[in-house]
Amino acid sequence: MIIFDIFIALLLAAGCVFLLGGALGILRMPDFYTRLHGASLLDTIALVCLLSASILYVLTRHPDVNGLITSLKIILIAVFVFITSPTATHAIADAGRRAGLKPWTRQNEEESP
Amino acid sequence: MDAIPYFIGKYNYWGCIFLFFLGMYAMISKTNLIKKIIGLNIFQTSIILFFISASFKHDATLPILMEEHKGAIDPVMYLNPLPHVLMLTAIVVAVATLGVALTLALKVYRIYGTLEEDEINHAIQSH
Amino acid sequence: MIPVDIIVLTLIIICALGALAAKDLMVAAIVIGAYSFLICLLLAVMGAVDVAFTEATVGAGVSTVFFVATVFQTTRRTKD
Amino acid sequence: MKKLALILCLFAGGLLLMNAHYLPMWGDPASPASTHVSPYFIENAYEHTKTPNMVAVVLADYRSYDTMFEAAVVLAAGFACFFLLRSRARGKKGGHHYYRHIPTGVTIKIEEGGKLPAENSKVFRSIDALWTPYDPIIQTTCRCLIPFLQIYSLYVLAHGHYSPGGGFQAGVVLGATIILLAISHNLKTSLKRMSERTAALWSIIGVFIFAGTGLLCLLLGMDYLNYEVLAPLLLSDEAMARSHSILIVEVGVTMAVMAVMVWIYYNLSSAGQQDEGL
Repeated sequence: MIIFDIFIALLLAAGCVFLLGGALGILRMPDFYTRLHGASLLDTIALVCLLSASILYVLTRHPDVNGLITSLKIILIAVFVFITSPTATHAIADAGRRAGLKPWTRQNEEESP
Repeated sequence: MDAIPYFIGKYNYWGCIFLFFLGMYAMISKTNLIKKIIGLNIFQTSIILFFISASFKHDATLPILMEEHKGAIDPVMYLNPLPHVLMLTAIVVAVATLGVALTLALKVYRIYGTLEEDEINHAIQSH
Repeated sequence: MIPVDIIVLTLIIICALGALAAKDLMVAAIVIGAYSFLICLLLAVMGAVDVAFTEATVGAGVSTVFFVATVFQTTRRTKD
Repeated sequence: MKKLALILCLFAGGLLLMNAHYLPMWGDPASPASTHVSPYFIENAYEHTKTPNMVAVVLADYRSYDTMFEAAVVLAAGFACFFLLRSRARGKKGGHHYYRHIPTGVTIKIEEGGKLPAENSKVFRSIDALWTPYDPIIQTTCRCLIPFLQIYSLYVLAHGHYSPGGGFQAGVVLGATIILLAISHNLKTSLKRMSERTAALWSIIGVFIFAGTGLLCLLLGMDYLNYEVLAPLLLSDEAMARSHSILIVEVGVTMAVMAVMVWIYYNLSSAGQQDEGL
């Protein structure tokens, strides 16, 4: 049982690290597209880590039918996030391109600091 | 009177009072109509927070009856359900009033072409 | 439990100040959506799950859409 | 004005803060709010209605007058938006129309007096404005998600006796699905699925279900909204009759809230014209 607990703690820590990376990416990246890229990808992988940690927690604490149903619900959450999160990212990036934002390059930066 | 538990024990009320007067100040002083409506929204949510804070009890669980408690129910075991109900209806009324307020702002914009209060006053007086 | 409360309450106050200080009405509408989500989190921490559910659907979902629709129909400009 | 407002708010806030120490400690089980009425509700809710979720019981049974007039307030807000904004005038500037050729995604503009494609054409589709994005990804995703969301909202409604949820939440989620359809496609698609007339009728029928349940109790010789007397009609004993009546009443609330949310969105997003949306 203690092995599972250590594994859950490791997954939670990995999720937190990924979330922190996403937040840092939003703050430090140079333009709109790279910020969106970092935030969306790292948020998805952090969510996978956190949800698998909670599935493990539920299955180790309640190894019966109720625990199985609860973990199925958590898997369903992950499925819907996998469908909707790339769509939202696509919509935001498309809106940015439509609004006329230019992607960042080194030449752009030298022209307009 | 010891100060530390006094501050720790009531910090929720301080937050509610701060949000209350923040919303009130925004409603009085901002000139943009949408900003006034945002102030109204903050005002409403602060009152919701205040009521829910009043319903909280330490060491109590959600107001959904558990299977093992169906014989004898101890009221200390459960949160107070009455403020939850009042605030649940208050939130839905809040979104209805928000719809009407935004409708009025839209109507004002259609007639005067601006959302700023001083420009609307100017347009009315120069008419 | 108490530190989570204090952190969320601080974030709520920061979001409220940010929504009132924004120079663009669209920004203010989005920040008020984030504010509603944080209020929902605080309500869930305090055990009012029904109210938190209502706040998540109404405050963060529908009322943000209403704000964005109105700002789209009028103007994004604001003086304060 | 700003200084005056600041001084006023600081003064009133200071008064409130000075008196805040009369408030009970946060989370005190012996505070006045949780010692007078609520123990009665907590102790008797399950016995009276056989429903574990006390919030649903207090919402739809003990304080049902509150909820009924609240649904009426929501209906009144829908009517207010309708009467303030709705106008028959067409908002089209210059009278030209935009169409999209579906196989290629090309947008064409047809001037006043030009030949328009057939109304039910499979190749050309009328769109709102020039900037309407041609986005199959978002449209397909939303079309796949909307049925799940609607089933979830019905689950929230039906399972409200045992878990958090109930009429208001289900109604708002159900309305949000139609709003999502209007955002991802356009307002015309959404109006085809649920027209304005349907929205108005549903909201009125929802409030009528709630008030009609109370009126039925009154006609059968009991107090208004006292569900015990409905037991022979619902083929159950008194406690189960209250439980079933809570579900009936919440169905009415769901219909009213859902229709009013959609109705207000229609009027707000198109500024009352209902020809082109967000």
